[in-house]
Amino acid sequence: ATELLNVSYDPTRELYQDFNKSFARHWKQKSGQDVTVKQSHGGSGKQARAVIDGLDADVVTLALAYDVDEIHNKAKLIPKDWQKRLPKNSSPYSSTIVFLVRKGNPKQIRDWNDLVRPGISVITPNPKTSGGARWNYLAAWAYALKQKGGNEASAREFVGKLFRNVPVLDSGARGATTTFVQRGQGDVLIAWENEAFLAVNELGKDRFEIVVPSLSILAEPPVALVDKVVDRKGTRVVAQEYLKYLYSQEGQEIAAQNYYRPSDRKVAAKYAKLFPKLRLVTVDQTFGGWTRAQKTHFADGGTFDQIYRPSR
Amino acid sequence: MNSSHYPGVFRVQKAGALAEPFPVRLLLVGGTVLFLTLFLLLPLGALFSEALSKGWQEYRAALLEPDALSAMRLTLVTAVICVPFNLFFGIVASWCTAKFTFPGKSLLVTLIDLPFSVSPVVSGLVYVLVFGLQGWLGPWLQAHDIKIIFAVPGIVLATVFVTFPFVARELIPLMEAQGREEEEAALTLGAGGLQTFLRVTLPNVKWGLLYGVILCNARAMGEFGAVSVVSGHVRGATNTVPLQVEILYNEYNFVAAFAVASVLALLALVSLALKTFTEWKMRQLQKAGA
Amino acid sequence: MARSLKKSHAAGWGNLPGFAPTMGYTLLCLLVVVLVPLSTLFFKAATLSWDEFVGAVAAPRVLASYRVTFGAALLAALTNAFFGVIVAWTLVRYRFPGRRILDALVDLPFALPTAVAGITLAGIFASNGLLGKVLEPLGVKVAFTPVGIWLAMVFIGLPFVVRTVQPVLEEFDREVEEAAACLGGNRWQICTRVVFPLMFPAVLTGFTLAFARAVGEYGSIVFIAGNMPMVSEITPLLIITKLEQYDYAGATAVAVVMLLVSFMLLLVLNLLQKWSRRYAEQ
Amino acid sequence: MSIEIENVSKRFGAFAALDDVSLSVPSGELVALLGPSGSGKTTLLRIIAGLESVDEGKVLLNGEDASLHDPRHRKVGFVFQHYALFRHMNVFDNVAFGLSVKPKRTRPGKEVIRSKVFELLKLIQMEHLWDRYPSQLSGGQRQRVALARALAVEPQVLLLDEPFGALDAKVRQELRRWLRQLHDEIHVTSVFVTHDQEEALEVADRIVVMNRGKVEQEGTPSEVYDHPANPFVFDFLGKVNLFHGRIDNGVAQLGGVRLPASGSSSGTDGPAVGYVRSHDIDISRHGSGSDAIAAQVRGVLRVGPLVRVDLLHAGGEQFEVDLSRDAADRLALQVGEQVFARPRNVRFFVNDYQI
Amino acid sequence: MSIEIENVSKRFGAFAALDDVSLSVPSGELVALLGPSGSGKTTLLRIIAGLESVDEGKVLLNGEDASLHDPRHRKVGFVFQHYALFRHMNVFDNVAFGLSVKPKRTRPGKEVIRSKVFELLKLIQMEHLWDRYPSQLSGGQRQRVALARALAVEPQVLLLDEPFGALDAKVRQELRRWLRQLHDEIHVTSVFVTHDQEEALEVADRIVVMNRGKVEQEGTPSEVYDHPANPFVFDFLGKVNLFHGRIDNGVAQLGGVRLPASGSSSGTDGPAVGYVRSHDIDISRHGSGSDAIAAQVRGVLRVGPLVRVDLLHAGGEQFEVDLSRDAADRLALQVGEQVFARPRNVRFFVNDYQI
Ligand SMILES: Nc1ncnc2c1ncn2[C@@H]1O[C@H](COP(=O)(O)OP(=O)(O)OP(=O)(O)O)[C@@H](O)[C@H]1O
Ligand SMILES: Nc1ncnc2c1ncn2[C@@H]1O[C@H](COP(=O)(O)OP(=O)(O)OP(=O)(O)O)[C@@H](O)[C@H]1O
Ligand SMILES: [Mg+2]
Ligand SMILES: [Mg+2]
Ligand SMILES: O=S(=O)([O-])[O-]
Repeated sequence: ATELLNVSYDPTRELYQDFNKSFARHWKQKSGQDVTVKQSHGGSGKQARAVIDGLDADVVTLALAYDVDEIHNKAKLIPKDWQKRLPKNSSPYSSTIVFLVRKGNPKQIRDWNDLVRPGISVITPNPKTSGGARWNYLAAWAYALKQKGGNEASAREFVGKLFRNVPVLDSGARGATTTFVQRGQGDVLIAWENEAFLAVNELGKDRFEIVVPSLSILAEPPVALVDKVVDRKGTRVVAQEYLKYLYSQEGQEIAAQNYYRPSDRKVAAKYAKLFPKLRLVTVDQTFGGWTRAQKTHFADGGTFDQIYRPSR
Repeated sequence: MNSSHYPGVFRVQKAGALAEPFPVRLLLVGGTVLFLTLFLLLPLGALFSEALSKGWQEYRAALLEPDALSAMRLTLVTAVICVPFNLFFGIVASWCTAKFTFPGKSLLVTLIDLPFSVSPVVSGLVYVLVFGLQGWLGPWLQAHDIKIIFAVPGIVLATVFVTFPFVARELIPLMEAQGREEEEAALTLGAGGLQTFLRVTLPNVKWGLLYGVILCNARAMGEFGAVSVVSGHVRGATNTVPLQVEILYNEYNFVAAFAVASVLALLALVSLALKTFTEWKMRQLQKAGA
Repeated sequence: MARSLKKSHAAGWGNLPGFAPTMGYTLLCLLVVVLVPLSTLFFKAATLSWDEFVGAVAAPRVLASYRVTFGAALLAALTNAFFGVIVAWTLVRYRFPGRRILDALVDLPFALPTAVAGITLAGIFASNGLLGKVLEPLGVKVAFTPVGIWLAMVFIGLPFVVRTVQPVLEEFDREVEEAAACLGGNRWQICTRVVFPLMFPAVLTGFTLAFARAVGEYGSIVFIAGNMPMVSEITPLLIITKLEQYDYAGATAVAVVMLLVSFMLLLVLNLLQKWSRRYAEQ
Repeated sequence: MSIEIENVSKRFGAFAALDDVSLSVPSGELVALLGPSGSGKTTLLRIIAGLESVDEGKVLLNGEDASLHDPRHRKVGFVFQHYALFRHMNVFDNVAFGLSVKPKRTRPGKEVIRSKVFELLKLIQMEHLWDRYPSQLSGGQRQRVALARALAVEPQVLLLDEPFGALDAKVRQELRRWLRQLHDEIHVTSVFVTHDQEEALEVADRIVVMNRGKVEQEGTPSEVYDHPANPFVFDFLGKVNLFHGRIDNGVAQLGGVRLPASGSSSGTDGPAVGYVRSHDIDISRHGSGSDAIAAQVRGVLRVGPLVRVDLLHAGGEQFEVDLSRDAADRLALQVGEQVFARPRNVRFFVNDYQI
Repeated sequence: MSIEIENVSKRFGAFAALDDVSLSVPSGELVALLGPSGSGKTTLLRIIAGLESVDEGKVLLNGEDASLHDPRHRKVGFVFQHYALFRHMNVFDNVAFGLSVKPKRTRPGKEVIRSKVFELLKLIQMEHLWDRYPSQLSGGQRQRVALARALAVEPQVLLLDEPFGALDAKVRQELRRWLRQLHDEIHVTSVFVTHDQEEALEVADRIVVMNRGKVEQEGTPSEVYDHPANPFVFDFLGKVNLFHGRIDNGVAQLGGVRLPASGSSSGTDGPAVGYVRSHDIDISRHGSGSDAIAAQVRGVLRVGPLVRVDLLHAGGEQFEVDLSRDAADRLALQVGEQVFARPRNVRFFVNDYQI
């Protein structure tokens, strides 16, 4: 039987568990072959690095395009134009960033500006290691920019203030959720929308609720075929089909059921009730693409590091 | 002044005139018990209570889950390769360092100790640097379709590195303390090198050896940092038990996480019991002698 | 006299067989398992220019992490030295119910996977945990603060001091204490002027080991540290962070610095050790 | 200070290390505790020092019950068998220890301590070695430091546990004499333990012979040597020959020789054993079978000042005679020749344990 | 098997443990290596056994260069000072070890080993203790097991390093005699190390006196005792008194006494020291100042078979005389009285080191 390895980031565990089963069935029907898909999860950056260092991923399904770009840059396992090869910029599903608060919203958190109030304790992972956290960071930045009179300087101050309210920086999205949910740290968790849904459903509807801010960012986790690997392993066909299947009706439904916003119109309409409507900005529009965003904000010495530079 | 003036509890080990005053003893014993309870018993208790918080059934199910089983298998394989290797190395190294003198001896011992002071993260990293696709041997290995990193060999290597000094550390001082006279006696009686080692040296250090093996094994099974760097985290394939614990934990599957962790803790406890037993046995033997 | 004689004969080349092959094998293993892999660190770090290197290892955040890591490790090793001596003393000198169990448990941190330890400790000391619940209202915050780092380091380092001091105490010649008592020393004087000085080299060894282990520790700490830059971020985590930003050279540079610093510290402590045993020299 | 031991018993578990021991050491005497290994000598010494408690009985120091004081206040100097020097202190600090731990009120000043220590180092002839560590000293030197350390606090009793046990024969002889001289100078009540009878005979004012936790005999060296109370003491204090025979009406029949059983108390007739020291036998070439034992020379060995003659008497028993070199030279014995041995000072013991 | 040591030197670092030592041990002899601690005795023994290599010189066993064989093929039995018994084996297994590690071809069968071991255990009188572990034995018993273990492989040379060093005086004397008898029975070439001159004198056929890595003298016991080659040997082999004086024209002037300097070789005139053993001095109450040394009795001490008299001669020098009990009883010396001491056998050494 064929074996695929899907190297993914942390919050997609449940999604791909369901999806892989469905795909195996699909592939059996289509080609009569058995396929098993192995999963590897971890922080998005860590996973990309593993692929760069030789982890034999047939496909990568990561948190940001930047990480896939790095696979091209560092190891040339993927062509430069990888994002053009699949529809929707290679993002079969999207998500956004929302807040998770404790039941009854005791701190009355409604929007981003509530997070910078003194005394509010915010949980978010470390943007340097977590893909999700970078979305969080950029969403907050975009919010500040879009405020009246908002500019780079005010955004920087806003985000700085926000991060001064953060008492714990976990290295991944999952760690942050655990810290908030399990350890009882913080008043609000900034999280992937799907993470927030999952936390509420898995860990108690009676304990948490989701707060949707007025503005957030459109998070488009990309997927890509790792050409060098599939060619070596001779799995190109099935791997391509795997990715393609993500865009199919079934694939989109599974994504929606796991609280990812489907890109397919019809499926999206079907699950419209599930996903709240809010104003979404994109990385490309607001930040000039991932590469630039990465460089200005998250590289060593970038704005994020400056936030933590000792004032003394 | 005489310890027998006090109740049987808090007796001084050897009756004699030199005991601390009773309150001091009480304070020390109390401090020890409190400290160890806080740092050792409490975590242990928390671990097991979490593991069993949803009942026995869940606990069993968590352990029999295929990914958990595969993790246990991988951990066992790792230990089974790593412990004998380090055992053999430890024996060989302690023979040449403890029974002979030569210039640079302390440097050699320091180098053997070195992995001990290296951060596990760094020990994982060095193997990435050697065997990774971007590293020294990576391209060549890939060209020959040899998988080391993100596969079992890499995990074993990192574990070997991390547990490298354990047996040797335990044996060297022991063998040094025992001197060479018995070996020399065996030699003058006509025994060859291997015979001398097997029949004279080894029986004399067997308990220390066992202790070293137990510690080496525990660390090999429990190593997290180094293995995490070289594992690749492929479910059911390259996850060891500690990594599996982390994964389960990250899946909000706390009961399962602690259940799997409790296997390691149980293993540790069994090792410790074994060790205590051997020590007791040894003392018994000595007592029979004295 | 007997003892010193035995020692002097343990020294010397002598004619026991098997030196060359065992030495050869030892060196080979050392080379393959330890030296070659570690050397890659230096080669990789050498790809940086000096300025880049300094930039990588002396950035404020990195410097802060050294402070946190080495500071907490120092504190933890000191804590372990203090309590380790008390624990070893109690376990060796006194008999009380449960002593054997406690004695056996001392090795637990050696045996328990560090990640498990970290998760468990974080669970206990988080504000909703068993002890956190008690401590938090008292204003003591452990989990997700540098105190948590210290705590995890104390946990993993605990056996070192106990296990190095214990045998020394067990073999401690009671006659020396008795001699001091006959000379009129009281218990306190005997302990401070006779027993502790003689225990000191072993304590130092235990301290050194606990320190070295704590400095490198990663698995148990990340779960409880809070990982705040400048405050509770440890150096091994920074290495991982750099790695995940595909900054191999930067990561190895920091690793090299760490390696060198802990090596230097070990060296200094070893010298100190030698000095503390100066009286045993012939 | 005098020492009085009254009916002291000490058990370790079921084992009686001391069994109803009584003993008195007058002030200023040098007493040897002599006995085989395990006879309880160390235990007794430790009890006097207060390092071990008694199960029964009492220890009086200067007439006062010692159990009222713990070791630090007994004014007892203890010299341990293996010295128990403080390894981490140099010679000076070792000797000064006792003075420097005195309570503030009574502690002498730095200068006083210094001069006092050097006075003691002079006494043990080691002033020049004051800054050496114990590991840098020879066994004999360590021993002397241990002594000086004990003397520094001016103990009223000095206890020494096999002070020369671990030393070379030659060094031992020197230190032994040195100890005697020292005692003659400072006259502190001293008890020392040994299992070497020569050491006890040479050094002590009185000897206490112990065996299996009991005192077998106590007396001056010549009392215990010349008038041993029982076969154990006889045997333990020097080389001895045994002759098996019978006593009838106060006359002993030993290997064909008839001797008055003067040593034996009453007329306990029956089988008896005659004990004779090897130097209490004369050898001559002439004699009659009735007052001398006919024997054959099996070997002649010169051992320093003495000549040892191995003899085999007709009954098949072997015995040894020590002659002075003079006497031996005069006789010029040849191996194999027939001689007559005449025991002097035979002591008879019936049933191996009664006079 | 004979042993030939030819100009052997051995250094440890810069320190010469053996310095050009030559020695020959004829087959079947029992030789004692006697010397103070650190004189190189153990080193020499270990070199013979092949446990230590030589820096210079040669060891010949039965005329063959021994360096051709490593220790296991030298047929040398070694008895270590601290026994070096195998702690984890019982007495039987210890003794059987040498037989059981023989190569398959020459290894005797189980039964043969058994009977052989028990034969040896009988020899050392320990058959009943065959299943004890070393830690359950007394020092003397361990020593004997070590001996039996070495004998089991039928060595052609037996080397014993201070075989009785760690034992009680009494036990030591017994084992010493036992060793001599054993040697007389089995006659294997043996070398044993000791620092106790009495032991050497009593047991050995020949004595080799060592000092600082050199052989000072070699000879039969009476040769080295009665004709010591130099002051060191004189002093090391027994108690000795020193008299400082001068030699002029072959006549020595010692404390007012004039003696023919017979011992001194040539007429080396000048200051000289006369060495006299303490039993080589006669005491009488009458004499003239010219043939006897006038002295005062300072002490009389009975030590077992001897009586030690401390004398102070007019020049202020103290000296000791050992008398036999007989002689002492006849004299009945009182402390403080004036007597005359007449040395016999004075040896003169000029400059402390030349005859
Ligand atoms: N602390 C103890 N616990 C148990 N038994 C002991 C203890 N101390 C001494 N004994 C036993 O008491 C007996 C007498 O011991 P002690 O040390 O007094 O003998 P000793 O005459 O000094 O012997 P040695 O000449 O060997 O030193 C021995 O059998 C010894 O085993
Ligand atoms: N392996 C060694 N390394 C360095 N020096 C040594 C070694 N072995 C012996 N020596 C030194 O060589 C000298 C002679 O030692 P050796 O053991 O032969 O003396 P010994 O005559 O047996 O003394 P003892 O009577 O104390 O046993 C000593 O000064 C000793 O310190
Ligand atoms: Mg004793
Ligand atoms: Mg020696
Ligand atoms: O899995 S994350 O990269 O979003 O932390």
